[in-house]
Amino acid sequence: MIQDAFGLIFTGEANPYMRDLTLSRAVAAVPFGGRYRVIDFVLSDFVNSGIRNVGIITQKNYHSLMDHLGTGKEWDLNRKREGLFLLPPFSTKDNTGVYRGDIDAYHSIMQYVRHSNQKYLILSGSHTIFNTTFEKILAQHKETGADITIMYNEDASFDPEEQNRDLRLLFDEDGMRVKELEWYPRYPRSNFRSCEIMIIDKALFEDLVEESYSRGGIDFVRDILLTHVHELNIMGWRYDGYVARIDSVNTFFRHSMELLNAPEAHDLYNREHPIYTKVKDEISAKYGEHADVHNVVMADGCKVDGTVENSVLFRGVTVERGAVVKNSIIMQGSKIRAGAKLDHVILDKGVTVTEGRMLNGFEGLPLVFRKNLTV
Amino acid sequence: MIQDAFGLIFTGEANPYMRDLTLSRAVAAVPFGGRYRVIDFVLSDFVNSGIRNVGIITQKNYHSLMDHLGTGKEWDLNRKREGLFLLPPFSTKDNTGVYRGDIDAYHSIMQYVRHSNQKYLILSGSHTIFNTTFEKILAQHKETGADITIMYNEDASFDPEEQNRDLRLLFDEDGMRVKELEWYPRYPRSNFRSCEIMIIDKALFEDLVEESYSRGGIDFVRDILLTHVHELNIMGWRYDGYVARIDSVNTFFRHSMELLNAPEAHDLYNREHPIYTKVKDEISAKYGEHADVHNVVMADGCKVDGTVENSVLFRGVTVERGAVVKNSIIMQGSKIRAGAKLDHVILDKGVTVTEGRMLNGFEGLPLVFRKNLTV
Amino acid sequence: MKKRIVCMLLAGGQGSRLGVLTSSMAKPAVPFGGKFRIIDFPLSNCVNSEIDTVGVLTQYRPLALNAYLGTGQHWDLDRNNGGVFVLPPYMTEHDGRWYSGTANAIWQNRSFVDQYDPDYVLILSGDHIYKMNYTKMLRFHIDHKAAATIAVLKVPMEEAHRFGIMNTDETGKIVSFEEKPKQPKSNNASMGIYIFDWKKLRDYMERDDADEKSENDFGKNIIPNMLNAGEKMVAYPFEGYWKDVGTIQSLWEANMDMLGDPPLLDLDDPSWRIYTRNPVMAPHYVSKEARIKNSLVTEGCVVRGEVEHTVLFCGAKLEEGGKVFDSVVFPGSKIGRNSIVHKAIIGENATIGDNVLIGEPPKEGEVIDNRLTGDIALIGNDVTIPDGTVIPRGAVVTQETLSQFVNGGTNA
Amino acid sequence: MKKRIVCMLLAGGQGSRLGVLTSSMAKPAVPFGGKFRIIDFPLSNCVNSEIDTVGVLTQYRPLALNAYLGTGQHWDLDRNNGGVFVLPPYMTEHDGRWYSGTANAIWQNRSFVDQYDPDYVLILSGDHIYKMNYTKMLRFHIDHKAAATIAVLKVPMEEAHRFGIMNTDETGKIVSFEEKPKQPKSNNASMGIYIFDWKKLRDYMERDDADEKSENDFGKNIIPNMLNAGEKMVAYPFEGYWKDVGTIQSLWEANMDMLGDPPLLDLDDPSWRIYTRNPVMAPHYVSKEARIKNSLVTEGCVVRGEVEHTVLFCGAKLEEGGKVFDSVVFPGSKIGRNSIVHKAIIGENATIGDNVLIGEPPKEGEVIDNRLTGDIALIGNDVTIPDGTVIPRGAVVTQETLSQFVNGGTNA
Repeated sequence: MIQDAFGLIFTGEANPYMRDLTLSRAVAAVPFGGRYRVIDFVLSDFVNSGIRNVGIITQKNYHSLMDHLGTGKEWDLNRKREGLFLLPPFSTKDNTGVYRGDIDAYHSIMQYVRHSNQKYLILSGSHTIFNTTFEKILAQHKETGADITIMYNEDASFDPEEQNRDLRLLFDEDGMRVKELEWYPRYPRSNFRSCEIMIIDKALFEDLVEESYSRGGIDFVRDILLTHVHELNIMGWRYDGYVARIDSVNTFFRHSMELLNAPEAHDLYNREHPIYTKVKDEISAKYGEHADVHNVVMADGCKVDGTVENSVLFRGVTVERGAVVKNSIIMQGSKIRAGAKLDHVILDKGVTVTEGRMLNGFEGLPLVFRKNLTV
Repeated sequence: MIQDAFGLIFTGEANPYMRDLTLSRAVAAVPFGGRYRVIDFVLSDFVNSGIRNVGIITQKNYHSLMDHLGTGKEWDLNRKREGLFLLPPFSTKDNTGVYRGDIDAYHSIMQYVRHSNQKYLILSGSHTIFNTTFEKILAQHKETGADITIMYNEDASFDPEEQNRDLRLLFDEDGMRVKELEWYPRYPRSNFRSCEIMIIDKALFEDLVEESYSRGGIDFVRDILLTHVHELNIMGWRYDGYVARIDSVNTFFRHSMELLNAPEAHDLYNREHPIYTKVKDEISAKYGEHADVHNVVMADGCKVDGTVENSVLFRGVTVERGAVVKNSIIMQGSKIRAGAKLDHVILDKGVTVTEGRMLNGFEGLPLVFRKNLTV
Repeated sequence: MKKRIVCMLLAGGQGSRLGVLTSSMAKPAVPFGGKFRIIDFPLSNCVNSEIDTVGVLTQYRPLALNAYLGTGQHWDLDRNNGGVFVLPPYMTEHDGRWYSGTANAIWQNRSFVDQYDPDYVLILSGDHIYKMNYTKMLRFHIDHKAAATIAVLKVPMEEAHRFGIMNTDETGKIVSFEEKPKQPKSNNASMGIYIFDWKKLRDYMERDDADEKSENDFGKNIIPNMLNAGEKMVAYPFEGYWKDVGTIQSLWEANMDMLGDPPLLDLDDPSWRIYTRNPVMAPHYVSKEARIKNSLVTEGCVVRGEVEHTVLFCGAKLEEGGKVFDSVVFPGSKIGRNSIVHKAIIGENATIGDNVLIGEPPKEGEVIDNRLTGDIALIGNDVTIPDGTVIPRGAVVTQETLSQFVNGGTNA
Repeated sequence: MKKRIVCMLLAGGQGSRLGVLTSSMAKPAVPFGGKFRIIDFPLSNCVNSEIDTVGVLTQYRPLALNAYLGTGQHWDLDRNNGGVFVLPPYMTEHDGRWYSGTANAIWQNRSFVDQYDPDYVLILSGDHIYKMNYTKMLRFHIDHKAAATIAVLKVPMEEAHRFGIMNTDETGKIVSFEEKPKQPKSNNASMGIYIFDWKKLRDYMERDDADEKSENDFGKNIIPNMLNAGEKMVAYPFEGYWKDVGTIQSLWEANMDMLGDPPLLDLDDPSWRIYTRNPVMAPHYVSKEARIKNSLVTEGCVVRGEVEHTVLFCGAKLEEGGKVFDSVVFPGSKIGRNSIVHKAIIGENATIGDNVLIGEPPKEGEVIDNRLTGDIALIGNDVTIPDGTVIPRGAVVTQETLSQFVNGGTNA
């Protein structure tokens, strides 16, 4: 268990590629995997590593996140000292309430960083999902004496239309020291992609941020890492487990489907490292007389009396008799009325699909229906 | 214990008459009485009445309040269902993040009102301090079948320069039904002043607010009560206990001094109805060899080795040897160094008065030193 | 600090009739309805009735119950003043005694109740499944100015002989009480739910404690004594689902009651949530080959076989080719490939191997001790059933009795 | 869920030497230092050392201790997994026994520890005042690959005979152990703080439990047995303030230690907070006539008289003309007009009338039983002293012994 590091999660604004899924929430608050939000994974990674001090930098649209995280009880982070700190944008004289970039945000919460008792800072983004603990990367960071250690994995996928905080690492011969970085590359020369996890000494972090802030720096990667890549001793730590990057509706859909079909995705449901999330006190899922369900991940509280195939059903979804749901992701509380037919569809929370309605998306182009819609 | 009412506390913005005391906080968050914030009193009144569902409408500058209230643990309001709801200004498309008036605010949190399970709404402001429970006013409200019942007391003080949400009630002959209201009167005809507590049926509240909002109404008192005073059945409920209105630096100072000299002010420290506040885990106050302390209210964590008279010391104040503090209010964590002399002074949190410094305010004109200043 | 009412929950002992299922926990911690434990029902009823102080009286494995209840947060019972406390019979320097009866359990813990100086005390049993608003019952108690109020349920006349029967006059006043009468005069069955004026109850318990012949039981001693003394006692009529789950058969039946459409008791009622300690598990997974009908399936389950009219608790696993009918599968149990389970209760963390048959008709000449179970096969907690075993209907399988089935077992 | 280390806190019994002060609570709940109770120290040390699972073993009034600890939130011990649990000796169907010794108390609760499957167990006493980082001690234990590590403090050689003395070689390995030796070989006194490998301790406790001659005590049995068996046991040297407050005199002294400038133990240390259940009380009030020097005064106090070199706990009241010197006044006690209290401990919620003199030299011929107190006058919890009573120094006043002072008392 890690005693000498604390965590800081930067939750950005909506991502345009996420379309209606981030209409009223940050990517961190997007539901994933049947009962979780995207942020649950990295937050549980922190908790499962023994880290008891985690700050979450929120921006506009943070209410959904605030509601989800609450007091941090579910993560056992509702502590008297330390625990979970929500760091919403301050509206003070210095600040208009919206950050220009992450350096802005880090600058404005530097007091929290300074007051934290731990030596090492684990900096995290909030659109990358994996289930691990940070003991090994921290141990490597200490052994190598690196200034910054970046967790990365090998990921050959690339779509220039859907890049989101795409940072790639090029190593020197020993394969560990980073000699070059690519940020939103048009023609990537590396498949080693940052998992949005960086370990850095807290004093160095403060130095780098404050120095850059004073010169108008905006983006931590662009204005600090890229600028100083040759002066800083940046190392990589390779992670070989399953990594899902929620960059766009398409990647969201693809990674959701991998929960059904790609055995390596079951990493995320690893029992040794449970993923904590907000408890809803739902009852067991109920299958009716006419239920016909195959290859499905389904959360508690669902009521199914129709056909469901190759789909992910979040909590409290109703599928009435005669309805057919295929290759779809149905979020919390949505209702599929009798006789409706869905294929390649993403329903956000609380959507109602009326009787007999047909909704068809396509491979690579799933249809998204926004929260609380009735179709 | 009240089962069928819920509470809604409107915390407004800074009050200009409060000068530097509301520089970075709402009036609700102003420290009062040695260890409390202004809002602790009305919030404890709710809790001591058995009310378990309380919403707090916050505006800009709500971080100090949020930090103080936390999860509501101290008020036993950290409940799974109901409990304490912080309702910060939403930045959604409808709304720019700042309320024009309380009707705006009520409109934007109407979902919370609708979802509350109780029939009656107890509406409260946040600059009036008293220690009571609401059983009797609610019982009267039910018995009389009033539309709205306003808690008031008799208060002859009046200063046109320091009016803050000054609402006065004029009754018809029976002395209970309100026949006229005065709002910021220039020449008040009544000494019966609203204590910022109103009981109203939640359905009526919704009607009145939504109707007024749709016609551009801004202020609940002006645009609803004053407009409808003849149509609505508005009753008064007289409270005879101690009431402190924190309208200005002067009233703040005067009411603080009453804790020392006016026996009726001891109402506020009534043991039967404890006032809950954020716990700080301070140790007992420590008196040194040279301490000379008379007529003082002092919280835990103070260290006193000087002279203190007719003063209120908040938690963790240090008064060094040879320092003299008279007729003053010293907030949390302030330090009075050796030999300094203070009279009629208000030190906000964390002020340091350097060695030998003399600071003199006057009766009716106390000097205020803002947070974290070194003088 | 003073409370108007305090609840004392008689969580009871080991539950010998449910013995195989209570090897690691007291009876109230027996799983129910896919996600719950029996004790979740009275606790949730308390919280929903705004009763925030509950003493749980248990003689059996208080540590495990303590660990389950934790700070009480899952039931919203982590209160600054009040909350939920497990109260085992503790030793004092001078003595210590096993709770000799239901009334004695309360008597031994009178100082717990006295701390809150309550006007009323609510006494509950820990092995009933129902939803009830105790505040309404309290209002009834107060309105009737009663010394004691007992909740009653109309049962079919022909079953009345199995219950404690309260005979009332037309105003609801109890005029006489008969425990399991052969010739019942009415069908108002006591539900084991009492509200007493605390001071009055304290007096009667004190006298009862001094009476060496007493069994220190509410039904046998306290209530008859109060009636004889002419105290005003009233029956509070309850309507709705209520089931004593103290036997294997009633436990199985009550689980099956949750499978109806609509179920006999709606567990998914937003106005009356049943709270529980939610396990931290992934959503359940249903494979391509699976087939599920008329069943409850809970998070953490993996279903690769066929499930019908069955309750699967969290983390239960069914492998390919396995079939489960009319059964209750407790948390963490695994059922192997091509095994068939029919009308059974599978205990917690049991492991059923491959090609096992459970609930088969007995073979010729085979004699099964099914006094506890009727025709329900019962597999104990943590039992491992080897591949190919045949377990006849009504059999009780524990680590101890397992050998008799394994040796005789043949692969179907 | 697995924990690396679990703490078992021996909160002990009624504390007969502090008897008068423990009429409603166990010894660890005795007030200390103005705001605290003794148990706050080991609990806060645990939390500050990142140990989040604590079993509190007590034989005496577990309910009151339970109520004090609540959900553990005041010590930040309201955890989803772990937290603080009161463990009284409970009855089982077959038996139940009073903890026969410190080791037996742990042994009876082994299943509590086993729930967390810890590698190590930390054993603490509940009646010591000190601040200590147990994580450092654990690191020492691990680094030394020890089976047991015992914290030791260097005491003055002339006092060593009052302690358990650990004789070590130059590497810190314990070579022998003597309980209160007449001729101490060293001055490494055991602080009653042990870390054991849980599996190893479990083995030794099991064997010890089977040994009918054993007193089931750590100091007398377990530690000597482990030493004899050649287990590697090391002494962890502690430096700093540490005080056993198991006697009236040491309790008084330790309170006085907090009045120094600087105090012998800094209770106001942001890096090592001592947590407690904060009473909900107003700030203290000092009247125009009051005079206070060299004292601790706590919220809820009202002081209208003279206070010097004294600790006033929350809610204590001193009326006009009253004087208190060199004393400890526990929560909720009242001292009337013109009463004088000198070198005394006033128990919780005691009421001292007007014109009372406490701590006076005994009158000629008066014989005071002061074996427990030396020259400290001791007023029990909840005792009411009538106006004009004279209580000599060293006297112990309880409701029972009060009459002997009241009758003989004269107004000064």
